[in-house]
Amino acid sequence: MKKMMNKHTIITIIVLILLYGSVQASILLETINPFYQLNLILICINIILAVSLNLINGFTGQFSIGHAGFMAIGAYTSAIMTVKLGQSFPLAILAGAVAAAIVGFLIGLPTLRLKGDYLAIATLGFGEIIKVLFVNFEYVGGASGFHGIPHITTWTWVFFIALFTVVFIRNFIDSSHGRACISIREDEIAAETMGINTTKYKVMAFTIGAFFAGTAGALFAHYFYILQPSNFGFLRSVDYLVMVVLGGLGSITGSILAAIALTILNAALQSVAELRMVIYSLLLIVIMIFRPQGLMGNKEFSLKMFKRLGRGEKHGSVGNR
Amino acid sequence: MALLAIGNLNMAFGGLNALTNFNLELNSGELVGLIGPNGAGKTTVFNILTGVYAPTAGTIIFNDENITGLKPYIITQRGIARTFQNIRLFSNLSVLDNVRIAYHPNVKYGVASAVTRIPSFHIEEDALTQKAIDFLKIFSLEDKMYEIAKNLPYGQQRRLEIARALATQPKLLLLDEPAAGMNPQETHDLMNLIKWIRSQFNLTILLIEHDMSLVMGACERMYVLDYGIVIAHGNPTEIKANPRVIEAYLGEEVPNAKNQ
Amino acid sequence: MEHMQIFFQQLINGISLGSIYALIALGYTMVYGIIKLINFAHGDIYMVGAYVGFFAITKLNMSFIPALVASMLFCALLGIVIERMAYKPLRNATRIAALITAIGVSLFLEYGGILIVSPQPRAFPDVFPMSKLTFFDGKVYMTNQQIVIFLVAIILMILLQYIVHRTKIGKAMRAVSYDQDAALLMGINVNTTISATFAIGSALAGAAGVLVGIYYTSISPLMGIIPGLKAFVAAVLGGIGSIPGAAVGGLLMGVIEAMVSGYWSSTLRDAVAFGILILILIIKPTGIFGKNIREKV
Amino acid sequence: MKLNKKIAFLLVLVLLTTIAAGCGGTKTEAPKEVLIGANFELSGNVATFGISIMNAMEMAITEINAQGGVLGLPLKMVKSDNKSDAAESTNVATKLITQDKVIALLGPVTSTNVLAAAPVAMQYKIPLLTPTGTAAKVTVGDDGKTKEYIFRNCFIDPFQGQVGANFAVNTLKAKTAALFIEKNSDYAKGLGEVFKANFTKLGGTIVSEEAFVTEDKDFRATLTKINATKPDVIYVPSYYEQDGLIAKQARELGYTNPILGADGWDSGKLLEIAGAVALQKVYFTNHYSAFSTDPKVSKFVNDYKTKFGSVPDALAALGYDSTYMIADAIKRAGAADPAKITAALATTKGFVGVTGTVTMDDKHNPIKSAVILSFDKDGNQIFVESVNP
Amino acid sequence: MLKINDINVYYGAIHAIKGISLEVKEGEIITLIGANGAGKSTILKTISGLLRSKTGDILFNNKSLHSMAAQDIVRSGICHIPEGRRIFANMSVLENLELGCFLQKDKAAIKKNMEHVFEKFPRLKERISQSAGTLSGGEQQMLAIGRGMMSRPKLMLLDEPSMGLAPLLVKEIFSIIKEINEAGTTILLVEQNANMALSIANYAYVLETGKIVLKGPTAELAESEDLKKAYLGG
Repeated sequence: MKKMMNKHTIITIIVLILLYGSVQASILLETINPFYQLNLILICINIILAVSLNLINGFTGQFSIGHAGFMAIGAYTSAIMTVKLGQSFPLAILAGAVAAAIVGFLIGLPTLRLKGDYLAIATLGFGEIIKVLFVNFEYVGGASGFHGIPHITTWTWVFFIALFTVVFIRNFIDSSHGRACISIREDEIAAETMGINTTKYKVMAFTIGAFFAGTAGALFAHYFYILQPSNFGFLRSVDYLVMVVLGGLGSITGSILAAIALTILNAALQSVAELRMVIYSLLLIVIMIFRPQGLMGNKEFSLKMFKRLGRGEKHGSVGNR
Repeated sequence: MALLAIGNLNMAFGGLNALTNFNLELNSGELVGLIGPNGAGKTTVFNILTGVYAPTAGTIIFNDENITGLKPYIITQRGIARTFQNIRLFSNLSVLDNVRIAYHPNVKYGVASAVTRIPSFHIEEDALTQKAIDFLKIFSLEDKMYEIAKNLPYGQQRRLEIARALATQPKLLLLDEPAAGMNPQETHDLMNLIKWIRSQFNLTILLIEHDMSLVMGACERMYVLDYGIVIAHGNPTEIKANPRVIEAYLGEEVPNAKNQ
Repeated sequence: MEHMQIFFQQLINGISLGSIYALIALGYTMVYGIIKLINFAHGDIYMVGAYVGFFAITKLNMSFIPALVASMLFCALLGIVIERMAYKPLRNATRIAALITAIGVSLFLEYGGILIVSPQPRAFPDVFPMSKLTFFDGKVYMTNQQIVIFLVAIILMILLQYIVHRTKIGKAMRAVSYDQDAALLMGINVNTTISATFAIGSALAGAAGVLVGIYYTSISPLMGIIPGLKAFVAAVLGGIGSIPGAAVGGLLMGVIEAMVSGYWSSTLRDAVAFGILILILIIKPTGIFGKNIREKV
Repeated sequence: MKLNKKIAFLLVLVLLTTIAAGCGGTKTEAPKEVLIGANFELSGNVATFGISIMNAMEMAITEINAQGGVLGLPLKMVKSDNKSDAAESTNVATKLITQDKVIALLGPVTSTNVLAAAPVAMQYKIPLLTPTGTAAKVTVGDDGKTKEYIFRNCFIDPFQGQVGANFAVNTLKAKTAALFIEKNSDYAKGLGEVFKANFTKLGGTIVSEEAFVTEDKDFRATLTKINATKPDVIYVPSYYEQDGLIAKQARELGYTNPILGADGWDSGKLLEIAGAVALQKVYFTNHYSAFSTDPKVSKFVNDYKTKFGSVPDALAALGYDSTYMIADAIKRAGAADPAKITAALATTKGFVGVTGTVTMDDKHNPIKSAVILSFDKDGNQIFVESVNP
Repeated sequence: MLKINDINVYYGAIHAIKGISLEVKEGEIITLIGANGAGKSTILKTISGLLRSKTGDILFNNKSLHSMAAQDIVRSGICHIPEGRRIFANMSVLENLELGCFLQKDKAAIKKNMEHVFEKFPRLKERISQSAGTLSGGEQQMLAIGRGMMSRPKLMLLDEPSMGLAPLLVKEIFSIIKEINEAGTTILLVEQNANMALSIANYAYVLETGKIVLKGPTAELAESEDLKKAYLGG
């Protein structure tokens, strides 16, 4: 325990409290512009999605592009819980997350035998199938959408759940189980000869990733009043994939930074609609050509990096442990 | 009693017979070489032994248990470890993590403990890390602990791969061309290291190697494989004098060679 | 007898749609065969092809064949430019980086297209007078357009088969996709060959675009997304990397879709298409004509 | 594992929050223009409609400002793209209201997106006028109460569906009908349900109910299936791109009976897509006829043609009218005050637009007459009959 | 004809070729022998441009190959017949041969070359339209050599032509190599089968872990005890 309570931990906790408090206070005092508030909430939801997708794509090395599908399952399940079954919000979030995790498990079991592009395409297919099934599911409004979802998600909810997600995945990664996942990314055959049941850990990472995508879906559903299957298409999955790749595969802080940056970029470009997607796509191409490993590579962002850069050192192994 | 007994192993890829009636026995504590020209089927033996391929026919008895066709991770947990011809390290991870991953099957804490960071997690994780560090000391890699594996010099990468394999606590270690790409000095050091780990860890070792000085100098016995068939086995002196071996390696004697 | 007629009508509908899928799938399969990249932008090249055909016919008053050729040439050029600018720098990067670049190129073509030609659908002019062949006492129809699509698709596939098997560049393409190093040793310029592959694949997509314009009369900048994905499924179905596979996969895909729509529900059609994709991937990832490749340990 | 990486990230967040809080400060300068927010589908799958409406609205704004604007100030439209996505519609509405401080909102186009944006307008008490959101629940909550700040300027589905069913039974003498419904469109689904209810009530039989999705281009398979049931009329209440294709493909497959549609059929592109032959015996309900001799209509049609090169469709006409309606309400409110504008919108009476004379009822739905249009041999729209509510 | 000056080649971290220099004179057969992993194939790959040396230079007829594209190296008259044959198994025998003279535009010359190849390997002519993947190992090796001959190279780099072949076939292949050489093509031969290689070559270099440990005229080397040592260890 004493290992955890070092100076950095204490500073982190203080900063977190300050951050949460200052935003919460300004919400209560109505000094924060609701549009910024909305984007802060969106940032937190996107962080959950990006970090959880990074567990699958970045850390375990399994190429998935169906994350929006799991998000949809979480969103719809939680909305059914609150709207149709009259359950409480926490229970609804949990139900959404668990439902997404179960589907993730069921999908992961057969498909994770596939590799690389093939897996990517299979997950893309699953994402689309989930979407089509919701279109044909009249109980939740079918294609026209699920209306009348209460507006319950608040800054407090998203902040703490995002924090929980980041801490959960960071702690998972920094344990023997997490290292087992990473070893699969590095070399699946070598991982097996180290005695690691690769199927188990691939499915585990996939299930955990789906769990948090479902959580994010539940938060999303209860913020935007309405759900529509077309919200959870291929392009939305690509949005999160881009966050993960842009931030760096295997970098939690990278995903967080990319989620923040892309959410802000999206908000900023709203008024130049016609150009927005063109700028976005060009940005993607240029970044991939000049920095295919993403902004952070598989490194974690830390203040030490600045210090080292200041001293003109190379940051060979910063934070990578 | 033999630690490992391979009986009448056959392996066919498509129509090609990579191994034909391959038999091999290893006694506890032996250091045995498996040699032969390129494409003779040596690595195939390793791949079948570690479960990467399932054999077409034949049985593998290890430690009185039939392990034929088991999954690789289970075979590792039964006590067979290996290294690879073309080093397969977890190249973006630190040296320490490479070894810590090898300890994974022995880890007792679950995902929940890992995520919640309860005290027992820290206790076990610290113990595990300490064990890994101690291990690295044996291989004089402790000062490179936080180095990323792919940044190590080649010789050290080889050593790390062996260290990592040993960390799975095997009874039998399979080394696939450990000296490939090494200079004579490194090869010499490696030879000593192999001999030393055998006694230190009470190991049985099966070695594939092209560097004959290493094989001849280290192994008590050796099997020579050519076209998937064992053409000879015996001690180094016998092997060196065996005409079939010389032919397999140097080709048929051409009597009129000097007439050129 | 009624049922038989409906069945044949669905078969004709499916084959027409399938011919278009097949033409698009061929490009996917060729590009994947040679550089192992899922070229997500391929469906959008097909869209560009439709627009080039549209402008060639309406603004330059070309007739069908010249417009088709113009569209194919333009798309071939576009394919080369995309390959050189976006994909070539990433040839040694990770697959995921290449795939994201492809998605980027796809979005760029779609929304760049919206900027240039507006998102409004355009109505493709009638190139052929409406008439049709009828069978079974006039109960089963095949329209002019369907016949043209089918014929053009067949001709192009024969032409492709000829290029790939009889010409020098075709042989180079096959050699590079089989073994890049060995091809280098033959003195084959690998970069040129890859560009040629993109050019031919894109030209086929361009042709498919013009055919679709004639068939559906309506074209829009986002029209490439769905057929692009479906054609990819068709390519996987046939065995990605295999040219006959793409042709058969495309036709099969079209027929399956028509049957699902005709006998079940058209809203489940996409789910069935992707369901087939996943089943194929899990049961026989190499598709109908693909070959197995073992990972070397 | 060091946690300081997280500190850095949090610093960024704090920074962001500070900026956010800073920008949130109120501006107190005198207004130089009257701001209206436009929340439209400018990208994504229904961008076609959003951009079409946007064009007509910008034309209207230019005209209004040329005539001196409102309240002595120019009218300015702040446009934002909701990507044809419900969540983004909420997002955009929030931005327009809280960031740009608009006093009224126009859009979105589709009922779904209006439903997503409506709670935001309700929360901040800003009037929202959708030119085209036809679903009944857009302006009326689940509790049956009218949503105070939400208005529309189009028929609701029940009205148009009923007009269509009556026309099918009384004028076309249809006994059997097939429904071909766009599954992911509230508009089409709503119309389909109402048509079905009324058609059955009037003694007709629905022999086939099929669906498609917006992205579809090939309807032949389903049409073959519908054709086999031999309906007297097919009801296709969608938008012109699909409608045109459906008409064309249905005719190719040998279907010769009437096809009935709704206002989504109204577009200059329809003729190009379907061709005149396919449009014979096609009827649709609409807000107005672009070929009307009314000078107001012909001026609008001519101006639009000059500017954009095509005949304005019903969506464009509704967008154009909605802009004038908001301007009218602001003038009548006499102040750039959302509450007063809301009150003025609610009491709109006898507002004359290109789509007819509008009076707002107590459910915030416009009361206006519908027309039924068809096509002549060359594919030009012809007036069939006019129906009053 | 070919001069290699002190080249160093790396595979990632592995220093595969450590400062090797050698020379091939016109009309000769030069052989590189040595155990597996000694770096023989690496040298051939560096000559034909599949790999690039970090330092040092390779001169062919006094022209540096170092920064030449692989297809230009082929054009200058070097043909590399790689280890494991690397024939295009998905194509017919004829197509494989046609690819061998990919850069040749003169149809008559191609026809002549092909006749020449069929003269040497009548068995290929019998299987002309057969898919190359269905050939036996020996036939595949013949095809690989035949394919190489199609470009009429001045210098032929041959990598392990005896690999995986039965002894009788090995003899046949080697006699053909000798014939090709006698017809005027210079040959750089890499072989594990040292005795066989020594029997046809004029001069040999023995490699061990990326270095030349022994060199000399083949007649001398065949007698040398050191050779056996290099293979079977001391």
